[in-house]
Amino acid sequence: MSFFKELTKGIIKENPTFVIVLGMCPTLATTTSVKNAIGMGIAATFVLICSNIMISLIKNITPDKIRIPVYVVVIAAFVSVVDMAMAAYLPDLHKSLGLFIPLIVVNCIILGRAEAFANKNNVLNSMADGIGMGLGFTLSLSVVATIRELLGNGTWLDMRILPQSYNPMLIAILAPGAFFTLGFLMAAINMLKEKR
Amino acid sequence: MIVTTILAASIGSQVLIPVIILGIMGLVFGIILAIAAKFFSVQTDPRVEEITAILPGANCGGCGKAGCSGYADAVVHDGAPVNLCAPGGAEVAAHIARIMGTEAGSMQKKAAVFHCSSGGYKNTNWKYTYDGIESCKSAASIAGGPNACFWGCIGYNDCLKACMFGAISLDENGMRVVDWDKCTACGACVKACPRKLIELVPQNCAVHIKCSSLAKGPDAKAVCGTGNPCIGCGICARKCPVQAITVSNNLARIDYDKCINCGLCAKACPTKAILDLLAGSRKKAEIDPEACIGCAICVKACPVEAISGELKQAHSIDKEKCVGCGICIEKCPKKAIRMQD
Amino acid sequence: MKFYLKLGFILLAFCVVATAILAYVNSVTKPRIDELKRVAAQEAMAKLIPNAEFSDVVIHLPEGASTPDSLVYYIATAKADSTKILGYILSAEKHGYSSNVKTMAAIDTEFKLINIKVIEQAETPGLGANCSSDSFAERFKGLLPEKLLVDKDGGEVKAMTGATITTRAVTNSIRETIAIIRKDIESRANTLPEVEA
Amino acid sequence: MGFFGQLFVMAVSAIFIQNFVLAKFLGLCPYLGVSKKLDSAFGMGMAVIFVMTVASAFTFLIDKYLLVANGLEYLRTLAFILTIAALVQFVEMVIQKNAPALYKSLGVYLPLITTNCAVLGVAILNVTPLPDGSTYNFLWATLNGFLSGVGFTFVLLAMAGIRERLELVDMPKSMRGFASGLILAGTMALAFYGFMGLKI
Amino acid sequence: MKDKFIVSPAPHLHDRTSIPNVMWNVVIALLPALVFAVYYWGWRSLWLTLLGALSAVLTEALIQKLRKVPITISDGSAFLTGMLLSYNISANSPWWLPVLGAAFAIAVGKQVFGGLGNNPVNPALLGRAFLLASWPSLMTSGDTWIKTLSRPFSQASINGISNLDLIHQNLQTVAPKAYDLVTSATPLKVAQTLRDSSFVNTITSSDSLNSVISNNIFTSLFDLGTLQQLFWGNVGGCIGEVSVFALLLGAAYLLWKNIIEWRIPLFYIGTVFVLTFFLGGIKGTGYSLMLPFFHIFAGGLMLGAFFMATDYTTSPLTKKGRVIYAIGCGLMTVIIRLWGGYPEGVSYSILFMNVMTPLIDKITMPKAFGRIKK
Amino acid sequence: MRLKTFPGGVHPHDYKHYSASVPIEELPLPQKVIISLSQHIGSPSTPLVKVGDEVKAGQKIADASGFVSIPQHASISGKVSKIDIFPHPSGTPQLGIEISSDGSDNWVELADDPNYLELSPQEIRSRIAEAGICGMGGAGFPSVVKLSPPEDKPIDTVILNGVECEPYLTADYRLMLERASDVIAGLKILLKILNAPRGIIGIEANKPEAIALMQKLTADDSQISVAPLKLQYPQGAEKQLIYAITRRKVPAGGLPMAVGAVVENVGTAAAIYEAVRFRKPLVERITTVTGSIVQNPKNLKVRIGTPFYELVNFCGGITGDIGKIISGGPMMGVALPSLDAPVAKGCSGLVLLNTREARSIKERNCLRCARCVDVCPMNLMPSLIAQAVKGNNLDLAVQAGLDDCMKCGSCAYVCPAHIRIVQWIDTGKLRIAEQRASNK
Ligand SMILES: Cc1cc2nc3c(=O)[nH]c(=O)nc-3n(C[C@H](O)[C@@H](O)[C@H](O)COP(=O)(O)O)c2cc1C
Ligand SMILES: Cc1cc2nc3c(=O)[nH]c(=O)nc-3n(C[C@H](O)[C@H](O)[C@H](O)COP(=O)(O)O)c2cc1C
Ligand SMILES: Cc1cc2nc3c(=O)[nH]c(=O)nc-3n(C[C@H](O)[C@H](O)[C@H](O)COP(=O)(O)O)c2cc1C
Ligand SMILES: Cc1cc2nc3c(=O)[nH]c(=O)nc-3n(C[C@H](O)[C@H](O)[C@H](O)CO)c2cc1C
Ligand code: SF4
Ligand code: SF4
Ligand code: SF4
Ligand code: SF4
Ligand code: FES
Repeated sequence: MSFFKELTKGIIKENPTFVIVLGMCPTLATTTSVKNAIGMGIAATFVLICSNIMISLIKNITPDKIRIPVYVVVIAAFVSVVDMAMAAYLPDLHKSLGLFIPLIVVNCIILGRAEAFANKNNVLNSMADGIGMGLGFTLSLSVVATIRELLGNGTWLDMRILPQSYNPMLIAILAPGAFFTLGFLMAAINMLKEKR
Repeated sequence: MIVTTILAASIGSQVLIPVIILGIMGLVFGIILAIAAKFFSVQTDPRVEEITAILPGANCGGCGKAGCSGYADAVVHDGAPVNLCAPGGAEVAAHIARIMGTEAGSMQKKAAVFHCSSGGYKNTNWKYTYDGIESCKSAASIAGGPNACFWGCIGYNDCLKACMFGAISLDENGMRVVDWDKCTACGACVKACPRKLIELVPQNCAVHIKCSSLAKGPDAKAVCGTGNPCIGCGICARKCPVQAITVSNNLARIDYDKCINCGLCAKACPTKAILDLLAGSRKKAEIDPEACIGCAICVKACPVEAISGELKQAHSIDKEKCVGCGICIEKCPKKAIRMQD
Repeated sequence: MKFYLKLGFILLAFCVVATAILAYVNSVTKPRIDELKRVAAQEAMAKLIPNAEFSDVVIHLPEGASTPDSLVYYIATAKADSTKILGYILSAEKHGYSSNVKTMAAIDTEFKLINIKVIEQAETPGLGANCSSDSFAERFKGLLPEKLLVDKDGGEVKAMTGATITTRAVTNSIRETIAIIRKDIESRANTLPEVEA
Repeated sequence: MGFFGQLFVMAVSAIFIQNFVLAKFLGLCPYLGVSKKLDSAFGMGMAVIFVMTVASAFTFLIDKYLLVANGLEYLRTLAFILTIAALVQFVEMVIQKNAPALYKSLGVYLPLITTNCAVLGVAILNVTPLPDGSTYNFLWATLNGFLSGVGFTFVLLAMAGIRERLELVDMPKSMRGFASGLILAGTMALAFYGFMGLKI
Repeated sequence: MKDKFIVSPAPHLHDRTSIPNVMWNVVIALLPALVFAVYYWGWRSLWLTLLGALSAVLTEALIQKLRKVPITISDGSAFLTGMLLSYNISANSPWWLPVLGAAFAIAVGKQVFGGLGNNPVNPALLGRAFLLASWPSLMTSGDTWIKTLSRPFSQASINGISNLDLIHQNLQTVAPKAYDLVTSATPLKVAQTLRDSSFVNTITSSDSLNSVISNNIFTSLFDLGTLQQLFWGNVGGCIGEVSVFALLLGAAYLLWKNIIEWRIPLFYIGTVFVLTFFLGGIKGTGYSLMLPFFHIFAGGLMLGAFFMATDYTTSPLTKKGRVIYAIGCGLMTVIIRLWGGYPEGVSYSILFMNVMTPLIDKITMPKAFGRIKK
Repeated sequence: MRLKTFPGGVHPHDYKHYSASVPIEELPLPQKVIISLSQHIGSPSTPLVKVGDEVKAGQKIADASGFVSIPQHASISGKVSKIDIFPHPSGTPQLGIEISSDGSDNWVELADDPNYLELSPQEIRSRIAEAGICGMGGAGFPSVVKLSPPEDKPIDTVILNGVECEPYLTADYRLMLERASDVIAGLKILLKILNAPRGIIGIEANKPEAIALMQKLTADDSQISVAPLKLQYPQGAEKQLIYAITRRKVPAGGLPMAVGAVVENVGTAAAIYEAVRFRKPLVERITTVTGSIVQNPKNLKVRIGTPFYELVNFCGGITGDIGKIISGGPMMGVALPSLDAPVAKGCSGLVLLNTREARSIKERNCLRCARCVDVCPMNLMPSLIAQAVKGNNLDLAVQAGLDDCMKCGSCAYVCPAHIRIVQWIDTGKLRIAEQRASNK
């Protein structure tokens, strides 16, 4: 049942953030709050699914020499759609994600997936891959964001979790905190892997 | 279809101009890339990439080249042999051969064995208290090495550290052993061991001398510690039905080309210096009397004279004598012999 | 030749389709986005001075003195009575600690601050970034431009703990902008916006 | 402030204060991925500087004369990335043919650059209004691309230097690879905090 | 005769230095400053220092235990890190600040990379940067710094009141909320406030401040009285910045013991001195020797130059490299102090140069004796 | 005057007080001697005798086996009792010839040739070669090879190495005091065969009597002078000594003759004098037996091949537990597993350390304190070499100077982390040699 396998592998086994280590920029830049992280995750997932489907459809008619430009155009189109739609219907989120929406284009995951997967697989599997990878991406973004928002702001999804008296550790929502959080998460994953 | 609908729906500058602009950009870039592809095309040998792709990518250096891609390059451009990649084994060799259009050549799967059983550090007698860096190579280079046996394992695990496939571990005596399933015969351990205790042998060889000491018997015994030293008594050589063992300089050595894995030497060795991997699991040959035509080929072939029988009559095998080497099976023209537990 | 054109046209085709789709999406979303922007600006102003209508005034600044050569402020007139000037809304900006801090401020006809709203900043979260909060705006309410200095500089704006620089940027930018438009407003001497040339 | 004064300010800003990697979170994948060896970091850095400069110039022109002129700002993402992808591929082919030695050292990094946020990032930032409302002209946009590339290369090299050193020591197993790379990135980001709020 | 002798590689002789010896000596060298800090700011300085050191030591022990490697807390390096971290916070800080900072310094700054000798940047400074980024208001705001005027040295022995105090008091009359007698800004903070406020002056038409804050007073901050006060102590600042005198005492001990080398402190302080002289002049305060002296005495420069920039692990290996490194530290310090948004530049400068250290080592790799320079 | 020296280096406590003032004593004839066939750099000598042969003292019993090799001579008279692998002062057992003494000390015929300075250089060289002389300063390089530079490399300076910078050792010092004229005579022979205009005797400032004596004896010789040197280990190392005295830098990988210099140990010079004048082969040397646990530390004149335990016994045995036995000085000498090894031509001393002095301290992580970098006289980066070898990055190790290290041990001496830098370097040298061999 390869469809199902393609669907689930992105979540843990080939998690784009922790295992493949691509798409670092949005992972770190948009995880200051869980809300942003989920927004980013969904946007990226949408693009991933659409572009994976599209690319596996057109893979046979694109000559090798212009393969990358063509894929890039396809992906950029979907990204722009997301960008505009978000600006029109979710303006606040759009504002806080800022530059990183257009950057989904280059976001290595998507190109990585297009090159590595959709280019070689059929539509159904590509779609499954897109969904899986997107979910995996969203999930890891949320995990990182949860830690950062909790430590750096005392809240989760804007709900106050830690008591008011907690003096938030601001570094968690600053740039260095993003690196540290992800670094330690990765170390934890390595440790778990070693244990097995 | 969609295009036409959209176009039809709103033909106006709102759609037309952007479409034209981007269209032209696409056209221009497409043509430029196409021209560039023609004009700047470089003949690279695609085979290098193909070979790199099928190599295991461990970059272990076993082939003697700078990493896997280095080897791929060497195969294509310098005509390096296709069967140098030990980790990849015969499969990869065959694959490369197919790409290169040559024959894979024989690639007997090999693995590492240790010719020492002492266990090294703490399990042998030491001449002195060694106070230096814990590496066999370093320790061996001062004062002849710390262990009393000049030939034996020092035990700082240089071999174990060198093995990137995790094939080496310690047995209950503290001696290093190789997991043949994991061993890829890359030879890194062989290079690492300053005592030259490790040898790559074909994986179908089951009997090994577990000692490298050139000392005279009593001396070897005195220094060995928990191991089983070879004392050079020569009993094994005399027991060997195929003369695969020679003893020189107080040490027995097995010629793996001759050895038939019968294990007789191991049974005979007074110091248990010979390891028999098949001990206890060895099968015996049995002749199917129906199929046997009594050609006596097997009688001649059997190294231990376990087969007897009249010409043209079904032969029989003396189970006591049979060592399960399987030579008769190979030789029997009628495939009348089988192995039985 | 055919090879070149073929590649060119394939890429062209993709571009055309993609662009067409985008053009379509844009035509759908653009009005909404613009509308959102307008409403947001209106709302921001309405929050600062409720029940008012706004009309803009452009002041041209002397060349070379500063980078933007013009400045816009809004005159707020009462909804009920369009001849009654309720105050003015100005926007000011200055570099704070790590970003440009853009503030919208409402002043009454005496140039006293009615309220302010920081609308754009990327200061340190938890520090300078707190300038977007209402409690920060409180510190400005009712101040006269003369008092518009951070307490450490001798004024009456209480600096946020650990974020004097941000506070100073907001305070100073507002004071400076008021100083500029003050002349314009005074010259206009309570005439109504319609008269504006 | 004369030309050189402005240039200096821009350089300091791009390299230290608003560093692409450490302050703007752009180009992190190569920063983490190609920083294990100084040599390859250097190659990557040079390739990025080159592409960022050229891409800045091209995209600026395209934006100004094709997009903005026709009110098509919404096509930026599409047009820019198309330009960058085509450009990178073109450059790669040219170098491969005409400078095989250069290709050997830089070539492998070029394809990676298409997927580097920093390039598209700088192209987009070049055409977004600056805090004071003004925008770059062609010269400054190109210089900005170049200097941002230099800033990227600078931290990439520093990172590679540290990681080469750490190659030799025994780090805890679980920290090897990306985990320590990320911790290092955080450390460097903290070290660069001193430049924040710098007014020049 | 025993039958088993030791066989080891040459050399068989070793000089008396060892890691614990080096580290505890640095701890000793830091003690004078602690004495001064306790004298001026009370026992809390001591408690905070001990808390930091203790937290560092415990963190190190815990991590080493978890990693199943030998526990090496007795070598003093963790203690030293914790102590230096505490020296970098105010004596008025909450107790958990040094605890968290030291734990972070050891865990993230050191053990993550495998412990002693492997850390790429100075752990104590990383800990400080962590605290600064996490709780900036606790680490920078005016009320954190205490200063007790009731002690000798500060006034009696220096004949009257210094301009620094005068400025404090003047500022109090115009802005009573910002400054009071018990807590006071650090000298560098005052300088920064003055710097930024004087920009204000040129713009404001309402000149209520001009009488107080003028260039005149700006320069008069850097007078002999201020310098004396900085030298002996009792100015607002971190625990370890208390007195230049106390730090120099420790530094002399380290130099005498051959534990630190003169290059880094000399070139670091020298660079700051020279640059502040010239750049300070450019910035309109006129060329005066007072300004550079103010800058080398104020803030953490002495602490940084003698005790933190000299940290073996994070400074270059070669002599030439150390000179480059020290000059770099000086340059960065001056830039941050004169143009930065943050009054003190020492810790960030050292951190930044730590990051550069591998590159410096790379370019200053020596040519072997008898090898021709290429 | 500021004394001359070289950059880098360390100042270990010198411990010379144990034996510095003890005059040279002759060790009684040993029961047996073991003449090792590898007492020098180069190929081992080939034996000329077989078990059972009777030999006289001074008789040649093994011949040079090539250009870089030397003959060996019996140092006592007696019977060849064994040719086998024996313990060796280098630690690694080597092939040697055992001679059991007949107690008579029967010598081969020696000559006396007072006009030896008039001999042709060729003749002198062959006498040196015949006498089996190799460097006695430790390296054991066949002297005749050193003394036959090619035509295009004129030698203008001959330096006698009287530095003895190793702590504990006083053999060269006593030799210079007690046989000063032999040393100077040897130097004159060297000047003659190399046709060199000047000879300089380098002596460190901690041996003022030796300096004074040598200065007195050479005062009226225009060719020969004495260079007092600042105390600094490893001043005795050839390249450092040449630099200290002449400010010339021997190129990396090059030989002293590249800068027109030849360095010989003072003991070698004295041996050369005896060989040329009396045709006496090298069968005895001065060796210091010292250490805190030696009953009476002494400077002994011993026959080559005498087992070390004889020396120790003659010095009254030991007064405590031996921790370490060092053949040579404590900085570069080799620790031995037993006292069975014999004295070789290069053995300048035997140092016994007690268990406290020999206790081991665990190796820790490198602190990067740079002490090792600061003291390395070869201007290398020892810590980096050690780390690179450990991390298996031989290229980096070579960049950091692996090939140029002379293993003086200064770096390991100062390292507060007690890293066995020299052993790491040794290991690195082994590995790189293997790698280079397999790449060929
Ligand atoms: C990580 C960090 C972030 C900072 N963020 C801000 C900020 O957002 N706004 C600001 O005014 N100052 C900021 N600062 C500056 C410091 O808080 C301090 O140097 C400044 O002088 C404020 O001191 P105060 O207590 O007088 O306000 C920051 C400092 C650091 C170290
Ligand atoms: C292969 C080889 C050839 C040598 N040739 C000469 C030579 O021609 N002249 C010379 O003065 N020394 C020669 N030497 C000796 C060295 O310069 C040096 O004296 C020797 O390696 C020991 O020096 P050390 O005790 O300082 O380590 C040679 C050494 C070797 C290994
Ligand atoms: C670190 C080091 C220290 C040395 N110290 C001495 C010394 O103190 N005295 C000495 O004669 N040779 C010493 N040598 C050996 C000299 O380098 C050189 O080999 C010797 O002086 C040459 O003379 P020879 O061939 O007569 O022995 C030392 C070598 C090294 C590498
Ligand atoms: C002269 C000297 C200065 C030191 N300075 C520091 C320091 O500033 N910060 C610190 O955490 N450790 C310092 N240490 C201790 C030690 O080197 C530090 O913990 C290592 O960096 C950890 O690997 C110093 C040690 C010495 C000998
Ligand atoms: S055991 Fe030896 S030969 Fe086998 S894989 Fe390991 S290193 Fe290679
Ligand atoms: S490398 Fe050789 S000596 Fe060392 S542990 Fe392995 S087998 Fe023993
Ligand atoms: S590296 Fe070699 S030459 Fe340098 S001090 Fe160490 S042992 Fe001596
Ligand atoms: S002396 Fe030791 S601790 Fe110091 S740098 Fe050298 S190897 Fe490292
Ligand atoms: S996501 Fe930015 S470079 Fe990969």
